[in-house]
Amino acid sequence: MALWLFVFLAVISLVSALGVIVQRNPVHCLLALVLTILALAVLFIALDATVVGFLQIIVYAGAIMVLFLFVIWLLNLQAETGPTGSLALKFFGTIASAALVAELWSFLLRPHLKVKYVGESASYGTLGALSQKLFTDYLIAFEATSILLLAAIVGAVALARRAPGQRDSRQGSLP
Amino acid sequence: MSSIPLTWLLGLSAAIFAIGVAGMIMRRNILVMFMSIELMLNAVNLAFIALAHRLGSMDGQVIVFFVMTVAAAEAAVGLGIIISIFRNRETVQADDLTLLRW
Amino acid sequence: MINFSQINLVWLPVLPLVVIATAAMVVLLVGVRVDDEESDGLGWLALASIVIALVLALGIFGQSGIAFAGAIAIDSFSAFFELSILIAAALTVLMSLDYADEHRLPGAEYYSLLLFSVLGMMLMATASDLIVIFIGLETMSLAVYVLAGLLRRDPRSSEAAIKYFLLGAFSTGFLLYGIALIYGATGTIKLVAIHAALTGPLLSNPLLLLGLGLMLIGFGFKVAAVPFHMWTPDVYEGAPTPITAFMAVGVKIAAFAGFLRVFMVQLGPASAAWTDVMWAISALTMTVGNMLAIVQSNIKRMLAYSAIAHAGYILVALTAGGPQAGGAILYYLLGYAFTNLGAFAVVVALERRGAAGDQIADYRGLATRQPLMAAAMAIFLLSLLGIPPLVGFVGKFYLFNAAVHRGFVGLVVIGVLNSAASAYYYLSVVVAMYMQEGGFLEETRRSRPALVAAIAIALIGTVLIGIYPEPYFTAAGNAYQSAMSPEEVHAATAMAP
Amino acid sequence: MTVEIIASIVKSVLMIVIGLNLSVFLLYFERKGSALIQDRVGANRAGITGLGKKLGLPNLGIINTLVFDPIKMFTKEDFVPDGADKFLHTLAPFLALFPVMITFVVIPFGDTISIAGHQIDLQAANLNAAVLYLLATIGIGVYGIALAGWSSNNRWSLLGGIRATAQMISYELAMGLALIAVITTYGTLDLQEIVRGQGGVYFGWLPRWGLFTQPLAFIIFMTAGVAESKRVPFDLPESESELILGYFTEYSGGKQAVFMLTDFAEQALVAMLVTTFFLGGWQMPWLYRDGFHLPGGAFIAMPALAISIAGILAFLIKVLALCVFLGLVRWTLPRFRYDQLMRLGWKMLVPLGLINLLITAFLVVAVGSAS
Amino acid sequence: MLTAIIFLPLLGALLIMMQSDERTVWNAAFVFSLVPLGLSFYMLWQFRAGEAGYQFVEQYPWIPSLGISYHLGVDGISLFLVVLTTLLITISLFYSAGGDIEERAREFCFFVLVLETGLLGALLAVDLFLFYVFWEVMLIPMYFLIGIWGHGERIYAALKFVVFTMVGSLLMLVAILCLVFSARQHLEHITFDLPMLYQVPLSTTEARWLFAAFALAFAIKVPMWPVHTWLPDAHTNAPTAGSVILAGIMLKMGTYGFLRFAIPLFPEVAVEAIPLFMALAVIGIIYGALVAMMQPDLKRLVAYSSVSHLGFVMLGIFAFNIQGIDGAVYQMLNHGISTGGLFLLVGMIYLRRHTREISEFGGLWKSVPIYAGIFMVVMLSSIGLPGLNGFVGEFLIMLGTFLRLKLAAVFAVTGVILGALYMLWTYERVQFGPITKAVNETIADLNGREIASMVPLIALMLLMGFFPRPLISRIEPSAARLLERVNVAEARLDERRHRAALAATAPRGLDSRILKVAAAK
Repeated sequence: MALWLFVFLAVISLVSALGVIVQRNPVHCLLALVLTILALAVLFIALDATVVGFLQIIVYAGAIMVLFLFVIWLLNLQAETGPTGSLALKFFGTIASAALVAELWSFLLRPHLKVKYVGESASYGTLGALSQKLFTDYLIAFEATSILLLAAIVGAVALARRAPGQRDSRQGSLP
Repeated sequence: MSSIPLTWLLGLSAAIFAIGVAGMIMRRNILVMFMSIELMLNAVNLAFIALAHRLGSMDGQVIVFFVMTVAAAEAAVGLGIIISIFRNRETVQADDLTLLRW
Repeated sequence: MINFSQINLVWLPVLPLVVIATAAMVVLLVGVRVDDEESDGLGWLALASIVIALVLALGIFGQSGIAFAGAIAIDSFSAFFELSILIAAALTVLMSLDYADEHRLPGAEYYSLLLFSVLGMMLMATASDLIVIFIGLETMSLAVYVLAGLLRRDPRSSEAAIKYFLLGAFSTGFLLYGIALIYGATGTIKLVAIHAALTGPLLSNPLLLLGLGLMLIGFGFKVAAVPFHMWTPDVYEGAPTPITAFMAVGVKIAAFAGFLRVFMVQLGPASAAWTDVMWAISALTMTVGNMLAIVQSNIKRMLAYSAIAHAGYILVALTAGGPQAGGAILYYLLGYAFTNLGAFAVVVALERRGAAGDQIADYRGLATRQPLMAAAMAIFLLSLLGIPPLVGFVGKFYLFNAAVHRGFVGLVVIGVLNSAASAYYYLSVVVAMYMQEGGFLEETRRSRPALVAAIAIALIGTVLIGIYPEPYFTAAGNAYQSAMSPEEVHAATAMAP
Repeated sequence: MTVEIIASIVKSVLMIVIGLNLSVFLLYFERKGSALIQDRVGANRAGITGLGKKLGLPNLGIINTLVFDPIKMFTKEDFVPDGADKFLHTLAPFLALFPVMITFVVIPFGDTISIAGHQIDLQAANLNAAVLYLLATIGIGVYGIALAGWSSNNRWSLLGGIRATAQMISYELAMGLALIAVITTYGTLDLQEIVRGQGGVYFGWLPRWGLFTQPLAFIIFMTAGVAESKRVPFDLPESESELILGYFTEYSGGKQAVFMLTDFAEQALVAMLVTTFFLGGWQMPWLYRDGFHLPGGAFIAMPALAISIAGILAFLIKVLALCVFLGLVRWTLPRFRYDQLMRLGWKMLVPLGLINLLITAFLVVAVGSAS
Repeated sequence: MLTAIIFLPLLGALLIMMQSDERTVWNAAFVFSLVPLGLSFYMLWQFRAGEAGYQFVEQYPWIPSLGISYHLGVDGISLFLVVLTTLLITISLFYSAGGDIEERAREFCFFVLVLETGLLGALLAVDLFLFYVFWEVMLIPMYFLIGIWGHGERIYAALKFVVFTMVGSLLMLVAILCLVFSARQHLEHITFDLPMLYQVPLSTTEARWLFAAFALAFAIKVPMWPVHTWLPDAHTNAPTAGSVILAGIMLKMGTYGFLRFAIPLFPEVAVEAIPLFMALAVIGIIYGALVAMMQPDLKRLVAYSSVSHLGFVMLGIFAFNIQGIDGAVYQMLNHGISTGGLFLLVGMIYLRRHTREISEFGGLWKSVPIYAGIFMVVMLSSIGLPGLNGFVGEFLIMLGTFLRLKLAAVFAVTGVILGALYMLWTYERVQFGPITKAVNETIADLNGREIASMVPLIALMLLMGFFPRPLISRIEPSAARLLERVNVAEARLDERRHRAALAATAPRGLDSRILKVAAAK
């Protein structure tokens, strides 16, 4: 990957990530998040993780974020008018994250950061290689994930379903 | 690719992670808090991919696959919960949730 | 094409998991045709599957090996934790049977989610690879998030769910980041391989250290260690009481299963890096948990803080490390399951719809109105307080013993002082029950044999395991040993008496 | 190297031009074809100042649709409603068009040809994970519409947006399942490979098109594709009688034109995809690299260049035919109700897709993949 | 047999919980307390007088993986305490049945019997873990007894009692664990068995810390000044039977703990700590006496007198000679009997008047002569009148203390005098003089049951006062064996001090000079 591409993507993803937490309108936050996700997806692809990069777009941007959008609509969220969180909290949050990032960087940017290279096969990052791993080494994780998804579906339905006799506080907001 | 050092990638990932943490701490809108969590997960994904690339092992990518799946499941449940709380309380501001002492 | 022989399919060890998963789906399918008000049958179905899984899990004791390409560990460690989890689940189901009816919880979803979370817990207990632990954790957590919010008419319930969810997901982020960095440092996520890789210069690799720290935060949230405990009281108070019990016990056991296997067993060689931090966390957890428990007036909140304190006691042993500590933690968790579930079962029994009856003041005069219930509650509370010969005492004894033997006397002193302080709030309930008059009069209601059975079983467990702890403790010790690699077992036995 | 870059630029432009032209064709067909079906005249101006009529040309209405309509659209007032999110309102149409446009580049419109010693793939971008790319762009396509609906500050628009989003997401699933069955069959994510895999014949005479290899997937994909492009009978997001114009009610002028273009481009895209996956792409029945091998043993030799051109032609013809077919569908079927639409998607197509996938997987393990 | 003594009350307690009729409950409880009493007398009779070691030993493995066994035994120190326990419990139950406890009799009997199990177990356990278990077990029933059937600020008092005691005992638990850990390193196997642990050599610092923890736990229980503050509250607010058991037996657990555990386990530290403990004991004696004198409340007065009396016991123990320890054990018994008796008497009058204010009484001699007579005897026993039991104990203690530390003996004598002073003064205010309050004229004298509860105590006072020999002869061997350990330790300590003194007097500069030379080389 060329340096300019990395810098480009890094800037986009950082700026849009900041956008997520400073925008007042939830929809704008969401779009910023989508942009981050897309930038990262491209970065993934550039890092030879083609399949995962596309999955990132399909699953994250294409499905999860749309779900978020739906909920924003469903709840009819408007831009926050009042202050978003107390000043003290903001201050604390900024300090805390600055500390976190400083610590992480100080650790991660050390020159002697050693990572051993295992060896890249020709099929690195392809669907074939991914599936091969998925259905051998990670079989149990894969199966467990299916159950996780089932549980999540059941759970989401159980919660979002109205309780018998419960009425929605607002009527008829959906087609 | 070898032109980009691993540390830069991890640094980027750390920065995004920290932004997510900051959002989680600073924002009071539950939905935006949730989005911040998604940011964190994305940062994690980036770290996995970068490390996997450097290690030359596919494991990291497989894990990212799982993380995405889990994120999807989490989103479904989380949004379900948000809807249910909105139905009860008509708010998604964390500060308004004071029935239980926070 | 895929070579299936690589996978090393061994079915027997995962059979309990399969049973639970199947049962969850069957409950779901059957439940579609059942009214919410008549969910007893589903509960019994769930209970039956849990019992079957329990029996099957017994079969894993004494085996050793690794299946599914190193993702699943077949050892007594898994078996012991599975057993504890399943016992907790069985008692939870027993106390849910009437509760679900009375509060009109959606039966199919309730029981299937319960089973799903049990599955996640068992997966955490058996996992031998970080990603499976993670997925198990998520399966468990997601199901429990929903269960916490399942009292859909009660705003407190959904509030509990959202708080639990947000902070749970938040902590997941940390856990994952930790996993990522450890993966980077060692090049693998298989615990055994990580263990093997932890030598020499790697131990000071910043990636590893940072990863450890982040994972500590992640697990800290799940076991509700201070300062990652903020969610606990709110969530415990708002959730349906049987689920609160399940969270206080099942989730905690499972989280400790993961915590233990990752930190004590597999990252043991790197223990120098985290012992100090753990020391502080443990001391804080005990102290804050106990101090805040004292000021509570709601019994569920009180028990929540007490659960935090108990996590602190367990962390004492975790800080100490070593085989004795491992066995002690396993034993403690088993005993804790009985005791705490028993206490919650009594809370369930006294609670009325609309959450009346969960104030400590509501327990006034219980001893004269329902002497047996009061006696049971008193015994559970005394066990939590650590009065011999109940299991709570023996467990604490083992924990502190292990810590003393590793030289952590200071921490143990903090622990016992906390233990003494905890007398204040545990006994305040006893005071209300036995020494004060008033309280609210329960409406007459139909007898609830399942709930009574749950309390009785918990009582028997609390007393029996406490009076004669030897076999359980030995089993716990062996279970812990079985999770270690052979050379470590050797080293440990050389050191042990 | 340079040659390849130039080639890919040329191919990309070519592909997009094809796409746009198809859209234009569809626009025209929308006018004139519908009139034909409904037995009315429709667009009826043969030329400016009656010039065409004087020359004796038939009243094809080409000038109306292809010249005046665009002029009208692009000169109309660009109106942003009060209270709308101005930025998103402006962005939305392009957000909708962009993913569709970039999808065209992965579709192979011909076999590899060699020009001056360079092997040139007749596919603008040869991605080895093209199917994923496809799904990704389709997934992104939701945003333009969703945001258009939301940013207009109009209840009907929002409803249209919600409907569109839900519909697209739902049918994406069915589409994905159908595609997974296809890629399982061919064992690749590369569209060119998939098309190549559709060469040859069954039983000595039946082309091995996806249509015959994966009939169920074809039906699902076709249905889902129509739904994705929000055309009748799945046009609930923009159903005039209910929602005025749905998510682009509040759009006018050029931006509305972009939305309409998107619609038609989507339709063209669906046609191309169906062609690629199920109608053999650029494969002509019985045409091999050396010429026709007709059933019954007859053989007609052909030069390589002719074969290549025949392939491109075959592709275009199939796409056009499909476009016409889609137009016919659009003008002959009544609209669904929303719950029917959802039921069809979730209770028919998704289970069907799963079953199809199961059968496919079983067959692939038992027999081996098709390629 | 020891098992039977310990667990019969528990069995009784469980059986009682199944009864509902109040009469049956009382009778059954009485019977179940009588049986251990009989057994303990049988044990007393069978006890071989001249032997120092444990008798009636029972030992079974319990938690072998940690070297914990179910190990019981009785020796001269615990022998009479066991008998005292069974006796006082029987008397309390007998007395309480007569109307002192009116509600929730079943639970009352249950807790008293469980308490008996705990007390006896703690006295008879030879395994540290087992001891600790029983030690904590006795806490809870007492808590309930004070909390449920107490008066006034009973809940506060009960909680204070529990928290105080638990802090001490839990620290002791840590100390036990540390000790066992050292034992494991030294003996190469893990054990909680007391005789085994006696053999563990400890470094001085270690031993000091551990002794401190043990001593704190026992000192709280004794209670020694300044950790005595829970005692007046607990006593004042407890029901009569609770006070009797608390004062009569439970406080002895502290002193017993010193004799059995704290001192023999860490004899050197104990010897080092003599001045400290003697000082505390003396302060306790005088402070207790002075505060008792000021009390307007009869029961509180008796409670503070306990502080004073237990100070004597501690003094005797830390005299570390045969007289002192004999006297201490003897005084433990005396205090159990006489203070138990006093609490019973206070309870009786409280039952009649529902007040314990000394100023409320006066001239009771006239209206309740039997009561006044018995009160006199018990009080004199408490003061230590020659011929009654108290004298023997106090005399032996004084003798021992005098031999060890004359100054302490001098102060302690002050305590004796003060004790006589406030007791007699109280007696005067309560019994003599004119009847100031009209109600006091009409109160009934003791009934049969009440007299019957007092008779055994009075008999014992006289017996022990006139015939101390049979008791002393059984106590002495065990006390002597304890002293052996202490003496050895003392000798060792002296030697070490001597050496240290020698080293200190040696020219300091020499060493440093040598070092310098060495460094230069």
